[in-house]
Amino acid sequence: MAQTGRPTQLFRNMSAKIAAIPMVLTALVVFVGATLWTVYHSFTKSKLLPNSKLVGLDQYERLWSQNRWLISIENLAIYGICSMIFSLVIGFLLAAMLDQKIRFENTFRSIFLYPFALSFIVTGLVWQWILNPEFGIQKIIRSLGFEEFVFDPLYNPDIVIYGVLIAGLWQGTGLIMCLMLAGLRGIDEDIWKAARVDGIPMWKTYVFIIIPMMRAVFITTLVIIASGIVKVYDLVVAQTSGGPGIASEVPAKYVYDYMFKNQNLGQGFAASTMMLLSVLVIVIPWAYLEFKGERSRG
Amino acid sequence: MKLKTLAAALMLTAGIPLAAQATDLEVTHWWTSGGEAAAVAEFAKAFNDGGDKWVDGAIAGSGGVARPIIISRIIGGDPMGATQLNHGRQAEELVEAGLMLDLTEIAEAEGWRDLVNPVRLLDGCTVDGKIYCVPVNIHSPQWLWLSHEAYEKAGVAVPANWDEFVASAPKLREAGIVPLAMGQQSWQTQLAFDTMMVAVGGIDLYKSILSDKDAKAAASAEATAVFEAYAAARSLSEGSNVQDWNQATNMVITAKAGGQIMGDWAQGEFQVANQVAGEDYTCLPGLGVNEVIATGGDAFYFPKNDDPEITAAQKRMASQMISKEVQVAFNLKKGSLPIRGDVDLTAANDCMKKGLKILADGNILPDGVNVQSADTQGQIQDLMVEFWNSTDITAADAQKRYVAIIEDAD
Amino acid sequence: MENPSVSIKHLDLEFGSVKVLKDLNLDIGQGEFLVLLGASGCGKSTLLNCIAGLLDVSDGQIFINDKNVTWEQPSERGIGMVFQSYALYPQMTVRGNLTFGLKNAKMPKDEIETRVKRAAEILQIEPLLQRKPAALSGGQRQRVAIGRALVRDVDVFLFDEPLSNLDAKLRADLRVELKVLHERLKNTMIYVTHDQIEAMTLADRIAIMKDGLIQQLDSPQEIYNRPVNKYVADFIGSPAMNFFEGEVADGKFINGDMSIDLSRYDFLDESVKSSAWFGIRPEHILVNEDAPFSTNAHVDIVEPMGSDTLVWTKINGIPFRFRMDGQASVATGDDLKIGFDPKRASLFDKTTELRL
Amino acid sequence: MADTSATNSETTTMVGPRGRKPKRALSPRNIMLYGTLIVIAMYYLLPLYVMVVTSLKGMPEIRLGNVFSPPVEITFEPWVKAWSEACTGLNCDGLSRGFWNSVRIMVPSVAISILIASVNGYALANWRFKGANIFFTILIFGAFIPYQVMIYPIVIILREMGLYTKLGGLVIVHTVFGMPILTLLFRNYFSSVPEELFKAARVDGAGFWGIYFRIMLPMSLPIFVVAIILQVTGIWNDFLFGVIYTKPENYPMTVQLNNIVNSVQGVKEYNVNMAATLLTGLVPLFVYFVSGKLFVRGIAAGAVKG
Repeated sequence: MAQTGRPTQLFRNMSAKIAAIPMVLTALVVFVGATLWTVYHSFTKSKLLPNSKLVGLDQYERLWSQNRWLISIENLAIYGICSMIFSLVIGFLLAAMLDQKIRFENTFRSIFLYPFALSFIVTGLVWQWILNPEFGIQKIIRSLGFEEFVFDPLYNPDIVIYGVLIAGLWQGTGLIMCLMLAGLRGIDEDIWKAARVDGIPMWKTYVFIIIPMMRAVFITTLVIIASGIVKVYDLVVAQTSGGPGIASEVPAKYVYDYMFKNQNLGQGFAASTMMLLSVLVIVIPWAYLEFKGERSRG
Repeated sequence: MKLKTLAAALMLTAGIPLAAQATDLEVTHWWTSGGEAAAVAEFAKAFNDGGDKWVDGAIAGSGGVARPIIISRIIGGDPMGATQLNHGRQAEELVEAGLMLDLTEIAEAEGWRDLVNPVRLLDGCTVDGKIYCVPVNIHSPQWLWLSHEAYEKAGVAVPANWDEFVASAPKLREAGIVPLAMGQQSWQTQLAFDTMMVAVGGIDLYKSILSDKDAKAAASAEATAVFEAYAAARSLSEGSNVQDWNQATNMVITAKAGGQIMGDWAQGEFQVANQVAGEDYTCLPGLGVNEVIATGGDAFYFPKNDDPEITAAQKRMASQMISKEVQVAFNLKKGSLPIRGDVDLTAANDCMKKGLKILADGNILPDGVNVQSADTQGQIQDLMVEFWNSTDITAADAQKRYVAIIEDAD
Repeated sequence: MENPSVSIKHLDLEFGSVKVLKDLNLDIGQGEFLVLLGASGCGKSTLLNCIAGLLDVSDGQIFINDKNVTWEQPSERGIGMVFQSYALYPQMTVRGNLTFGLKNAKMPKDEIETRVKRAAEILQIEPLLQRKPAALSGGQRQRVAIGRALVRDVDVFLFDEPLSNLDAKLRADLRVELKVLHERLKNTMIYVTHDQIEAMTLADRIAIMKDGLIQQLDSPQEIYNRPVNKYVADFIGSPAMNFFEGEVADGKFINGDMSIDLSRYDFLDESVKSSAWFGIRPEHILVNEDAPFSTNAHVDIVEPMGSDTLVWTKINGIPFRFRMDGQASVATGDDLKIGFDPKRASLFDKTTELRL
Repeated sequence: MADTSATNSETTTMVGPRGRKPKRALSPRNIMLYGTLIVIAMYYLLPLYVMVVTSLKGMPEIRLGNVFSPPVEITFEPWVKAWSEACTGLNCDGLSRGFWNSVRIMVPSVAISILIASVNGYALANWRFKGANIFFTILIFGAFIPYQVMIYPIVIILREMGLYTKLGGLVIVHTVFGMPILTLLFRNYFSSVPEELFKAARVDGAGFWGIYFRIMLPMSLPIFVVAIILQVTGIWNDFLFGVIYTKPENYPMTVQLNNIVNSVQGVKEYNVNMAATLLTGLVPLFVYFVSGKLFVRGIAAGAVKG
């Protein structure tokens, strides 16, 4: 038996390795290769076409002196933090409410989740229409007799990002609710019983026992929300086009506009590299914790 | 397949002219409003009549949306047959990268240099002495469009210049009319600013800032006056919650707004709405103050292609676009001025005639789109749209930032 | 029963149209260890949950220490509960698990400390107090789960199959520990299990349940020796009781040409005459000894188990098993003389399956 | 003790609380709970309602009324217009063209991306090989990289492959960007399949593909349904890739929707816009409502375990 020629390291699990080729290519060529390419070119003076005229940190200096970029960053921060908090809180509360053995659970769940099936373009257009002060909510409240009522988030630079947030939450919380509900359902019935026997009020059970037990669910959910926030481009484009003025600009749009519209690739690359950097700042500590945890578990 | 070859062979032997060889050319452009679409249809009709096929690749939204798509396709190795681009700085790098078809041959054969008026338009198409695009029209952004109906309602006379316009604004407000319609897209606010620079600051200021990129001029007292006037105009547009320029134009057409600062392409919209210049609306070039127009305009580029048949068709399209009949048909619909001085425009309306006269008098300016890089333009647009929408920013602040952009301009 | 610790009166429980518990009555004495035994789906866990207040009853009443707790919250019933899956709070240390309920009830700190100390000492989990449940073995977790009930300092402990998730050896160890615990604490304990060994070893009384009804409530001995019906007889004892079908008449049980004299059997009613089941436990078979009833048997299969040996044969064509000493030398094909004392047998009515 | 279940309770009268604890249907808790749920449900339903009523109104009615008022005169004109007449530039064939483009993009993209990701997830879960985790980690990190960082290099890659603006190129892009989440989904699901099953199959001599097709595939219908739902909605709803990596004749429905809504000719026709918006949303909505239950079940099985 020992002489039958042990397959070499390379050919062990050959099929599995072949099956993983698309993943390896994607990981190396697109995710690593393309990213490095972009990062490298962010130090160049590329305009309409990429070139290799290195200019050091010029693009970054300019980037951080741009009011529009600062506003974009601020908007992303507001949108990101709010949507993380609100979708987790709302999603969890909805899930907890649906978990109370209520009637029509399926109906409610379907209602909360359906917007997730719709695109950001659709979402943006619908909410643009509802928030339209001439036809939408503002007009209705006014027609009820509150003549001075003002609700025009899409036309008020100070709050426009919250107008986008309303639409974003409408689209996304259903999924969070579903994830949370699945997490809640995965919790051992006996834990609830034990807590009841211990006389722990429901809210305390949720806060001190259930939520800590759902750590994995929360992390998955945060991952999903975070990658959703990165995508927040279509929604802004459809709903406000970055307006009024530049009040609802987001970094993704800055990148796109500079790369293509303003024909300043270097600036676009620099901005996208900054986006990448801020993502890494969040992701690396998380990944470190995750993987460390996995090692000690395994 | 065989039948087709046979048919082709037969046609060749029968001596049917080469032009009859049908080639599909995809043409991308961002002319999607009513008036614009009607104008494009003229190009398509002419091209199709010649036996070829115009495959329309309209991209909605402003040029800002469409240009990236067009450019990335050219760079991405899937060029369209022809595409609209503002000539000048935008296409410069594409030309330098050798991605555009050299039209010098037909241009010389047809004597474009003599036809095109003003000849400066052709300069925008020229790189290193070679011609790479066909200018198709002259567009001037410096117009104020006024609704007669709105002024009737408000009970004031239709203003004859910017100062009168500003003075009449309170009356319009009283009548529940927004004095100045303004779309929210950033290029519109920039257009209004450039226009006011001509009107308030004067032609020299405009030239030194835009063409010569003179930061000192941008910081001058004259420029400060422009910024102040611009800041004052902000309040006039309160209540105009529209995005697109043609929606803003529509506010003027329906007398919801008193006026709009917009390029002469707005005329197409008035035409589609069956409005008559001088009766239903008034147009004031240079805001009625300095009657000059910038000779910007649209041009068509023909990305290089390996297929000789397509190259031939591209050349056919190029020479068609510049031909007399097509120029007249197109520009009447578009509301723009033709690029050749030798065409008959008796059908032109009041506004167009004003434009033609200014053109004939030579009161022309270069257009920002043609002299500034897209990068600089983008920055100015960002500044202007932010300024317009947020009253927190003072005119002085905005000027300071503007000066910085001009200093950095390349 | 005077002063029962837990008293259940006319308890009904329905899930929709399914009746899970049917007019159930049960009194449990102070300090008694009562085991609810039955196959899965018999309603034993449901009954326990009703006592705990984790399920709302449809009808009837529950008293704990003479207090009507039918509508009380679980925490107000004076009970502690231990679950099959331990149900420890995974994010808290052992100490946290023990104290969470007490802290929540706003108990003074030193009182909590005393109780935790006592429980930890009783269960020998002092070294584990700072660990989290994930770092404990199954047995340790179960001890902590018991500890959580213990610190509540209540009179009634409820156990819901607490040992089912453990391996066989650990289960046997903990069983003994539980018994010791009960001896020491003298609390009322209600214990749900499907394992008859646990039931037999731990219980003062066993309640055997089937289809939401208590079949028999008695001491383990009584249940073993005098099962009230065929179900109980069949359920208790391993290997299970042998059964013959036949007729009871004139003090005899007749199956085909086999006749068993029942004069030594303790009838509930001597005059009975009916079709019946005759049952005898495998361990009550005497081999090659004189017995009131005996017959010859041909050995079909031998299953040696070390401590004893299980032998399969046929009597009157009916499969029959009996237990022999582990050291007995017997092999397939042997012919043996086997017999038993009908006094140790059980007779059940053919139709009602009740004991005769 | 011989008497069985009988107790002395017969003698005591049943005093005090008995039976089910009375609960009022309108208890404060229920009012709060259902009240909140209904209010939130209305918030979620509102936009759908607005889309539907707006799309059934004529323009004059829209100008007079508000977005919430039901249509007085129901007209299907906007729907017809949105589907077959609305113009982008000279092309006045409505959304129908975009619809079929989307179908042509979606079907191969969904099939290929799921096929690759499922095999991949299976290899990662059951056939761990050296270095697999490194690539998987990169892949998961990739899900966080803003698309904008990669858009431009991908244009170059596709150009070199000769697939730029071709449907095939877009399929590749969708496969690549769908890979992280799908692989995660499948890996987690396959990890939850009992190891014994896998070992038993190996002992029986089944190889990589044998186990995949004969054991894993038949067991994982729910997760495939989830993946299909995620991909169908994701790809159907994609805008950015559609606009960058295709040309106008291949534009998917979302891009065309944006074009139709944004190419205003004269007045904005809100009713046509809303009809077009609804039409674009119909496919994912249909998929969602048909498979709603499986969707949730599948999420529970795969996504959460991560």
